[in-house]
Amino acid sequence: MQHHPLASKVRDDFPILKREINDFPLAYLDNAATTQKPNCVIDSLLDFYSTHNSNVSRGVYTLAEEATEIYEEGRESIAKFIGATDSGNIIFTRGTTESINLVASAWAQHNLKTGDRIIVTEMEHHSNLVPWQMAAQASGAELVYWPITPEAGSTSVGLLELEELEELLTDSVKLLAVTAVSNVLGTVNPIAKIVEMAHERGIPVLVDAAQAVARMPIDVSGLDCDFLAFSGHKVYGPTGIGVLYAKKERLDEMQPFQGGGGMIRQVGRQSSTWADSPQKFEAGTPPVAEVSGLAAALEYVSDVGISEIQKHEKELTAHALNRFAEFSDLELYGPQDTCDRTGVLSFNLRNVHPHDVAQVLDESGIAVRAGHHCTQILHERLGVAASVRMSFGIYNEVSEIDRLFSSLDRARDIFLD
Amino acid sequence: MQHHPLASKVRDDFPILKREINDFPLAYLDNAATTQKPNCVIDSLLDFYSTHNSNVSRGVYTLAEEATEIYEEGRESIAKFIGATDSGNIIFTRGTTESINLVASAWAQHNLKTGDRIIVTEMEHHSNLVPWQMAAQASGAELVYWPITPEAGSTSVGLLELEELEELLTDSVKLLAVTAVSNVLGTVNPIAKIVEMAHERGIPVLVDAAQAVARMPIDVSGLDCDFLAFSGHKVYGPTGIGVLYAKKERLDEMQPFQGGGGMIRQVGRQSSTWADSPQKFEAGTPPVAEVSGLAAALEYVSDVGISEIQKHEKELTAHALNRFAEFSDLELYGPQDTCDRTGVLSFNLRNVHPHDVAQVLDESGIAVRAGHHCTQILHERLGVAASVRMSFGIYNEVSEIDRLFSSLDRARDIFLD
Amino acid sequence: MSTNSIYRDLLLDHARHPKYSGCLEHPDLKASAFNPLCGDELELTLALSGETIHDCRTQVRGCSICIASASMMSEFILERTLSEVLQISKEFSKSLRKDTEDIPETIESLRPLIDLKPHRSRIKCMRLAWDALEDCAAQHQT
Amino acid sequence: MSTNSIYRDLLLDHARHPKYSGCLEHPDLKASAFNPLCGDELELTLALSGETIHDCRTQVRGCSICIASASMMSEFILERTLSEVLQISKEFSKSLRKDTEDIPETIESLRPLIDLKPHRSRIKCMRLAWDALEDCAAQHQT
Ligand SMILES: Cc1ncc(COP(=O)(O)O)c(C=O)c1O
Ligand SMILES: Cc1ncc(COP(=O)(O)O)c(C=O)c1O
Repeated sequence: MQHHPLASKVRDDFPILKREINDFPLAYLDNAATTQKPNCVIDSLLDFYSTHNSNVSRGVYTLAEEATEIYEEGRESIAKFIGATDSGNIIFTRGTTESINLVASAWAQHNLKTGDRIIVTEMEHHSNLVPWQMAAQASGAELVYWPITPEAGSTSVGLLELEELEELLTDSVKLLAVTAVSNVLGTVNPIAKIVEMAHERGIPVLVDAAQAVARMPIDVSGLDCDFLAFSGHKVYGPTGIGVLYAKKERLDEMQPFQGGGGMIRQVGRQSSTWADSPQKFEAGTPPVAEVSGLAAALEYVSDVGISEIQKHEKELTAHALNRFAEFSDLELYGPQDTCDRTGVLSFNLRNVHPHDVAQVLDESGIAVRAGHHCTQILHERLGVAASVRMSFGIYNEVSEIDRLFSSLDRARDIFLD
Repeated sequence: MQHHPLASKVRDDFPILKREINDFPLAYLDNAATTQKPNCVIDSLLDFYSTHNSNVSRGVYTLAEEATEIYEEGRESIAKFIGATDSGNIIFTRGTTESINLVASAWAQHNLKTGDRIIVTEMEHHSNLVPWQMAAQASGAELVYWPITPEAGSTSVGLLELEELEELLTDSVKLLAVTAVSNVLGTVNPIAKIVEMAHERGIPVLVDAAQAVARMPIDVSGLDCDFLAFSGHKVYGPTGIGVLYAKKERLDEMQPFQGGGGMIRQVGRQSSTWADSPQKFEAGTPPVAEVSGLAAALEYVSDVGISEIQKHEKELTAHALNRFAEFSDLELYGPQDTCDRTGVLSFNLRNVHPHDVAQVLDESGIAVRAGHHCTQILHERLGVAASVRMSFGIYNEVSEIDRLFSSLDRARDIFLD
Repeated sequence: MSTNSIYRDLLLDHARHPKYSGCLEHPDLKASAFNPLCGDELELTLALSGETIHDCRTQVRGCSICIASASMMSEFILERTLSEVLQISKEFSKSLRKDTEDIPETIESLRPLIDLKPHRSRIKCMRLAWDALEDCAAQHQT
Repeated sequence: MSTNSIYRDLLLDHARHPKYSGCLEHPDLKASAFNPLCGDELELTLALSGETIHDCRTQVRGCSICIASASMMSEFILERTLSEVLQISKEFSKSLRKDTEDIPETIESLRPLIDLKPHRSRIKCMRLAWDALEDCAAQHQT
């Protein structure tokens, strides 16, 4: 068995990887859905709850000071991780979905009117589509779809072409919302170029970085994007925590999101005034323990090294692409070239339903996802209802990919006689 | 030192209570802000992340099945804890604040029009005021305040009187939002009676149970309330998790809250259809680990026994009330009788700012909160900008209350010459 | 590498060669069911004589378990009355609950499906055809 | 029971007997500051001759640290120009940051406050008067 140096270095940090599933060692290949947690993240939760737990911001006693410090230092380290110059641009949410809803509700709804357009792409996750549909319906705006490159089998599958964008960028466009990495095709989109083109026409850009943040360096200052959203649980951090980065100019245009404790300045009987950003957007007791866990996760990722992670993922992806090429009954979606994509690979085994494939793989301890992966528009475009998806994390090994391909033989045996 | 049997039984379950603050053992008396976590809650997080972690609902592999089971069983045990007959009435949120915002946005905004009224009380937390202000402003409705009983020093301070409510319940009232327990006055409101009166006029009632859930039995079926909200972190559970209970009839009237993965049925290019409740209201990856932690917390509370907890809290409260009676320079807000109140006691030391009191108490290891406790309207009514608050949990002891009163002497020494 | 599979012969037989697959041209009742988690769809068409189902077809886009379940259901419901099969559907539902242990004799023939109930994510696959059936029955009642 | 307290004599002197407390009747500049966390409020009134602050008053509803800080600030800013005190305010701000270690000599007299900076929740109390001052300076510039 071939062990990649990175994976073998980090595997011991992840307690869950010691599990056996149906008498096989767990091969966890569903990292696009959620990643596993290293000990340092679990320990940071444990440490918070057993040593510092208290509510933040409003207490003068020692524990409250400590919790507030953990919370605000978390904000700072997250800002640093994504290249934001000021932690005031970091809003904590529950996850990518809530981050995007926050923008749709606190910003877009107040800035859209009948006839306005929002550009989205055909490869967006429902979480980067439905909030815009809701904002559009409330305001009379409409969604415009930036199509992906056509024809399965052509050399450029599942890419976004900038010439197409050029055509779509009309005066009525008020926002462009695009994912940095497709959670199905694995496509890595040219975000910097996209932002540049949109900004030339004064159009703000929201980047869905849910899949990107664990796989490549993110630099919001360099990208100059207006909004960027991601989830803690997809970058080796805990559930229940997400991040919205918003530029100062956009923050200033935003109305409050939810109302309640912590986001107010003064409360009157019929109306109130708001705290400054980012508190203005963080009503209620925040997920303090989760922020501590996320900060630990990002520190872990930095220690491992984002460029190491990219290299590792590229190797795994290249290996998987080679293996796919061996089988004519496997249809792989998305770019075939490691330059255009990352380690999220969706496919179908001809004449076998994805559920059945995933079930058979599970019988050999291999965890992959089957379904539409919250991308019904994309799957419609691909002409299938569902697909099987494998997606890599820093602990995955080439041997696990090989186990998957062997187990596909079992699926063939069972379902195709 | 007098040890209450309950406190001495449970103290060892809470690792943080071993801390020393400024060379004194921690006396944690800020339980209304957030409670400490027993080992079983911390362990459930640890166990989830090191053994079962994966995304829920959409995976067929073993880990995903396990995580989904933990999540949905959590929903069931929470339903049971509050007396809901069906787990489908339980929506997971980030906390009380988000639960109330959910109702304000997904229900109230669609059911309110100009001239409609929402009854709130003068003792509400900002989280049960500001969302209604926002919904009212969006729809042209207005807030009507149910006043608390007047005159500091009168025998009935800080109570809600049902005769007053009678007058307020006019045809234009579309919702009554009331807290079960005041987070400042400690008042226990007659919720069952309130719901009954409102329902006689067909007016739905939302109960803010943030302070109640750790202090008294909750039975939504018996209460017959329409909505009930609480936070995990105030009932010995983790941060980042809250609950909204909603009646079937109300759920059927509700529009989606946030858009995204998991809450859809079918996504079209311009519009989508929604999943059934409760999924319809839970967009994005849910806080699975936190649900597991909350379920563990509620199991812990049930094991300790809610009636034991009530008894313990009553004893502590009675003791504190007696101590307050000793000092003429302490002004205690709220009911003076343990029948009307619970263990949340806010006060001021004459001529010393609450911040300074809390700071001096911290110097003796005593954690209390100073400020307006997210109740500016109430503090205005009390005629002060801020107050000091002590609030009890199951691990507090009479001796800790005595330590607080001794330390107040130090505050007198320092600030009053 | 060999493991026990949940895919047993009877189930696979039904999945590979589903009974009563397709659509009736002039059905008395018709309903579809949809699984939002995976996008699977099923259409059920029924022909009645009186209260009795005398013909049925299912058109399935779904996994082997969904197809097998539809096929087994079709065999089961033919020549039974709507109220009978509604009762069966409820019993089947109940037997799929985690805490149910005994399988009533009436639905003994559905055991190959019920045996899969530890796989909670597949319950919806098994139920899809029956959900459509319940929908048909509801239409008939109103 | 005895402990060291953060409340030292100098601070308490200022808190008990704040200098320049009250309001000027005909101020040249006036600003208030508010701490949303505790509801504390402060109003600063300044009298100028040219660019120089020749009189000032603060009206404070706040804690001892807030009062002491306003009192110390008042002593400090008298007979200085607006641009000088703005500079001082920035230095004070900087010295309150967690990672700052050295205190510039210019603000040495504010050390009793700066020493409290480990208590992060009290920073806003210390800054309230200075925030009002910065507001006054900003008004003057425009
Ligand atoms: C009565 C009451 N309602 C609502 C809240 C808000 O709860 P959370 O901050 O957990 O959303 C609190 C606690 O702060 C409270 O005491
Ligand atoms: C590209 C993309 N966007 C958004 C999301 C939503 O993230 P979450 O469910 O954590 O809110 C996901 C993950 O499911 C994703 O892959």
